[in-house]
Amino acid sequence: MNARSLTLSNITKTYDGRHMAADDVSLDIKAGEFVSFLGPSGSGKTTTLMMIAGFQHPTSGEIRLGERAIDNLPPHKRNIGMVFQNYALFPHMTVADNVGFPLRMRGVAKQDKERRSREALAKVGLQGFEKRVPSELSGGQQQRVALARALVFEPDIILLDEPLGALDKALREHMQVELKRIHKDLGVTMVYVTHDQSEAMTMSDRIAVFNQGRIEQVGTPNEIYRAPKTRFVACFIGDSNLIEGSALGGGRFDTPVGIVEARSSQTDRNRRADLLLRPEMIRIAETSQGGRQPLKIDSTINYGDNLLVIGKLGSQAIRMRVPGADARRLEGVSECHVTWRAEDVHVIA
Amino acid sequence: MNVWIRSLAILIAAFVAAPMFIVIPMSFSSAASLAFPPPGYTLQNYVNFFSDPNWTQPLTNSLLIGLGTVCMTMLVAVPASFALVRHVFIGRTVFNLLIMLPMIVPTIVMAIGYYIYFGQLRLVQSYLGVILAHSCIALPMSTLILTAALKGFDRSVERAAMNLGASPFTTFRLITFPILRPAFTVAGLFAFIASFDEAVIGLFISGRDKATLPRQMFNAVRQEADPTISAASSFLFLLVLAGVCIWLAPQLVRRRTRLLGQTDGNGAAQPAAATS
Amino acid sequence: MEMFKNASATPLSRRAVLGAGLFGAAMLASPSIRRASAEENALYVNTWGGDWEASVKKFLFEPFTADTGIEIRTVSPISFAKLAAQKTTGVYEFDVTTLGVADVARANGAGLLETLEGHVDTSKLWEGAIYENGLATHGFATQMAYNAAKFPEGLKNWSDFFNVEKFPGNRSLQRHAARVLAIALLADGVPADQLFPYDLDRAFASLDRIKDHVRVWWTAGPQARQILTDGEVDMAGLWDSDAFGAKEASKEPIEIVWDQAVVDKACWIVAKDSPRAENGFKLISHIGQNAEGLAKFCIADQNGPMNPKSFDFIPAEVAARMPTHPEHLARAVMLDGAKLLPQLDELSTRFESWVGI
Amino acid sequence: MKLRTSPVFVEGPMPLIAPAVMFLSLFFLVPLGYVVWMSLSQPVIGLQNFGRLLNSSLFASVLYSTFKTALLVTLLSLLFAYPLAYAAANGSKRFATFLLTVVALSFWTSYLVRTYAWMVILGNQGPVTALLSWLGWDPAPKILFTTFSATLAMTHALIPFMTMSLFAVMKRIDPLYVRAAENLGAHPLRAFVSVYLPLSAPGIVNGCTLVFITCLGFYVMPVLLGSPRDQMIAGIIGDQIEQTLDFGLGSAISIVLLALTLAVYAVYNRFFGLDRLWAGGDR
Repeated sequence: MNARSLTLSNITKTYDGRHMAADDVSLDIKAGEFVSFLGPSGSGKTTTLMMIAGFQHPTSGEIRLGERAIDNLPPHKRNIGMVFQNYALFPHMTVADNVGFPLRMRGVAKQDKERRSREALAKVGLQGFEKRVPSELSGGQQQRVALARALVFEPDIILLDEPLGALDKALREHMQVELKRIHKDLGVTMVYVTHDQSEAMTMSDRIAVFNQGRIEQVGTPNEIYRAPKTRFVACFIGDSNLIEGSALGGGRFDTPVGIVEARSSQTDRNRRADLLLRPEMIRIAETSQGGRQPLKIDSTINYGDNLLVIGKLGSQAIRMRVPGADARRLEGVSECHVTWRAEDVHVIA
Repeated sequence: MNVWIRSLAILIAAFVAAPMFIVIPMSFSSAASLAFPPPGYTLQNYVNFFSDPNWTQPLTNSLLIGLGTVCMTMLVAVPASFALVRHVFIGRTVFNLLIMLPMIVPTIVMAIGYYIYFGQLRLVQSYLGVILAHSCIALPMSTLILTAALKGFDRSVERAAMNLGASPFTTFRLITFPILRPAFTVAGLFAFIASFDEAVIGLFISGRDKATLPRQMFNAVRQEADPTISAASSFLFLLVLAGVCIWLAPQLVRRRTRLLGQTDGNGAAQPAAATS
Repeated sequence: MEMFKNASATPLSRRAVLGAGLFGAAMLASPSIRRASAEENALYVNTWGGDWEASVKKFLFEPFTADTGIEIRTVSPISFAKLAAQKTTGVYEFDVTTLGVADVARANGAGLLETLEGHVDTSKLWEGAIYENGLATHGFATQMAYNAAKFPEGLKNWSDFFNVEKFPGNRSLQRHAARVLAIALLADGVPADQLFPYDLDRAFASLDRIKDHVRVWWTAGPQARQILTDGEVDMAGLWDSDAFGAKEASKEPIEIVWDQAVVDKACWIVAKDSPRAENGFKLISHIGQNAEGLAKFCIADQNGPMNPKSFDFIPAEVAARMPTHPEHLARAVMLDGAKLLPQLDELSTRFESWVGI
Repeated sequence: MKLRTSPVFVEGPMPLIAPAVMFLSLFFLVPLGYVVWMSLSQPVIGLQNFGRLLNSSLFASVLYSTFKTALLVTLLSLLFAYPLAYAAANGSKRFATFLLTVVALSFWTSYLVRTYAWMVILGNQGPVTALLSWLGWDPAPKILFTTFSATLAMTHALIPFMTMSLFAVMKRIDPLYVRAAENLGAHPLRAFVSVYLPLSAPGIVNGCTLVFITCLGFYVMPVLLGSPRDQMIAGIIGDQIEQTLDFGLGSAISIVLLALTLAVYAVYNRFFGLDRLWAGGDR
């Protein structure tokens, strides 16, 4: 399949001239890459996707698919595959007709069309369902038909708009694996819109985090998780402790929990900064570390494989995740000493 | 439910339905008068209804005018309902009111307006004149039906079609129209019946050669005492009776199958879902 | 079709529309629909419908079609308003109609009629055949008929008809100002020779007495005949042919009163500017010369022919039934169009607003 | 102008609105305007036609009897339709289907067929008169061509309207409310009056408005079945065209009828909002 790159340059979109649905969005997606647009609802991720597909027009900016600017192309000439949130299967057509539809639009000969439709259905594991009507299929099956339909005409790029939102948890995880496999097998460029951070984390090569029409950060799941650039990204992805502090230089910060050492060392003196400390990076310590007070435990929630401890370190609220193996050590305990490594403390500029 | 309410409802239903059945025996009456029960029986009224040009011509006219009204109404109502449901624009409320207005203005008022206006346009006694007037009358209801259906229409299906390479026109032809066809059909049927049943405007502007069936029936009742009206009435009534029965039959069949399905076990109905 | 399972399809709607379409197509193809032949070879005539139309078709129109090849189609009922409206709208429902003497005078005054002079050869017609651009072919009477079972003592004249205390019951009269006002004045005791022009105030005062008892203002002869036959009304002022018809058809005994019958003449006219006026003139000439046809029509419909030659075809005992029979005529009142002419517009308007609002 | 092709169909609603606006302007607003113009200009420009109406005691009586009849028909059809709709909304599915089929049968049958049927039934040679004489009513009263026959036929014709308006609302009333009221100690009748009736009120208002307005402008049935003494307003409008050719007066009466109708709608709109009136979806 012919994968292509996608370039968004300074895309803005406004309906009323004041409120920005998309605000200066720029992004380079490499050919064959799997990129997720992650953000809360109303953050502009779907609007951006709709502009790529051609259902909405940027107020300004440029979209290029490969070498070609596509801003002036109507949706049906963009050759972009799309999987819709509710699948958008044609209720009055059979599965075969649904999958064959894009080929029909491209004037593919009947036999060729049928063969390719069959192959596409085989790729998603739906051999033998050709004669069915969408209403006779389960949600997961409809999802696969939608996927086969988006794949069958070998589009330059595939857009997926929260495609797994309507599925139950087990099926969703199964489909995540499926999608990843198909992406790997075909090597096609995929843009995946979701508001589920774990889905974005597990599937993406890179994640673009959207907030209020802007891209807050683009990066690999690891980068996004470990080194968020803004408070928003830090809070939206994963569980987090944000500790305010002022820089003392040399990577040291004065915070409500005492002097904290962090990974970064470039910070100027006295500048205020937010320190991110992921709950699972905090460990139980035998003794007081760095002159810190013990953590006062307010409550615990047992997740089985881990224990979430909610408490206070001085005046700072702290969440800590304790692996199952260590959880027993906290039974009947109202406070404990905690520790973490300096390289696990990330400074948000 | 309370047996009294049940009986009362049956009684009222009888009052609603029974009077119309009297036209059937009357249609076989050999007498020209309104005597009931008829003094004798004959098929003459039906022979007249299907052979006398004074009746066949209005029947044909009404069918043609009805079909013309369907076309004209849909040409206007379909775009209008898409605009109402899918667009936000200045004056939308006024536009909506304008479309509903023909339902508000009494028909007799419109009849006098058309009589004068179409007289000047030389559209009195023409198919076009009656079709235009009937389309105005039919427009509000047809638009209401279409907008209701459009509101429930999932637009992502259209987007999917365009995304898959269908031009806007092809999308309408292959996707939007087929999915909305039931609503289009019902809206068209309402337009047809609105025209086919309309008496007042037809009375004033349809005229000699383009007389509608309701006009002929009106005149038969008022002026000519033509017993053929009994056959015309029976014909129209039986048409409705058949229509209502055809509409009812699938419901009965469906209920029957549902009962059978329950005895067979629940799984049998949806084999597809089980394999996922 | 089964693909629509999830759409909210109503099976009726699709089938009904399809059915209607097919039916329409079938009707179009049906040979039973007679299309009028080329316009120049057709003529549209305004008639009273019912038996009147059947007779006029058989005895006056069919011979005309046989002689000229011009096909006649009929439109009913006769309406003065339609005649007037035609000229305004320019759309002609009919080319020829018949009017009573009052209406023909009024229409001629308003320029609604084509001039017959120069189009119809009057030399072949009888003396006084043409009246106000109309060919007066036959006389007909508006007379009283009543249900004798209800009123065994019997009604003798319009005064009795208007006497609601002595003869309670439902009445019907024609919605026609000139004839009804004559009746109202006669009922109020105005002698026949002093009837014209009408004393309108007196006439309406007289009418006021029976207004609440007139259940139907009839607008077509057959309608009047039916309501009397069916017993919807107990007495009516209606045309002699319909009175006779009701007497024949009714289960109740219907009595006909010839005294004070109001006799009017039917005049054939051609509507002004009608597109088929030439054919209309031909029809009028033809009727004027078809003495035998007129005789047969008059026999069938109980009218009195104006063409003297027609009496050659009418047996004496039949002529005795006719409203123009001297014995009847002596007891009747002839409408005088000439004397009424100045009043006609006023009396029509006043009568209509009296009936309606 | 942007050169970009649109997402769905056409850019902007103008091409979609235009046909309806043009069509309705030419073939609805203009003829309506003609009526207004005729009322003010025939035979001479001025308000004299309205003056004539104002001074006519007969017109006042026509208005009065039109209102009286419309009101009566509205109340009667409510009286008939309410139990029908109630039974359809609360009965078993089969019973409801039966009742609604009957209503649909009447609803779809042409007014003229129903008019003719009533002429036969109420006529002097008809079954009702026969029954009355058999019961010893002599002489049996004349029913046809009276205000009674027109009122009865109109009521019969409009029951389906009323039933559908009521049914649409009643179907949405949760039976739990009444059960709850009874559970809380209300007598069934009491529960009906204090719970069900108020909940069904929107249906009553909708149905009554629709029926009342339809009745105000009813032409066919009053003209064919009614009494000439007790004409309704639509009938006298027709007379002005068919009998007197007085277009000015006919138009003026039309304007009065239109104004009355609009007034009823305006009152409805003020309190309930017009959008809800046709939500039931009938003709």
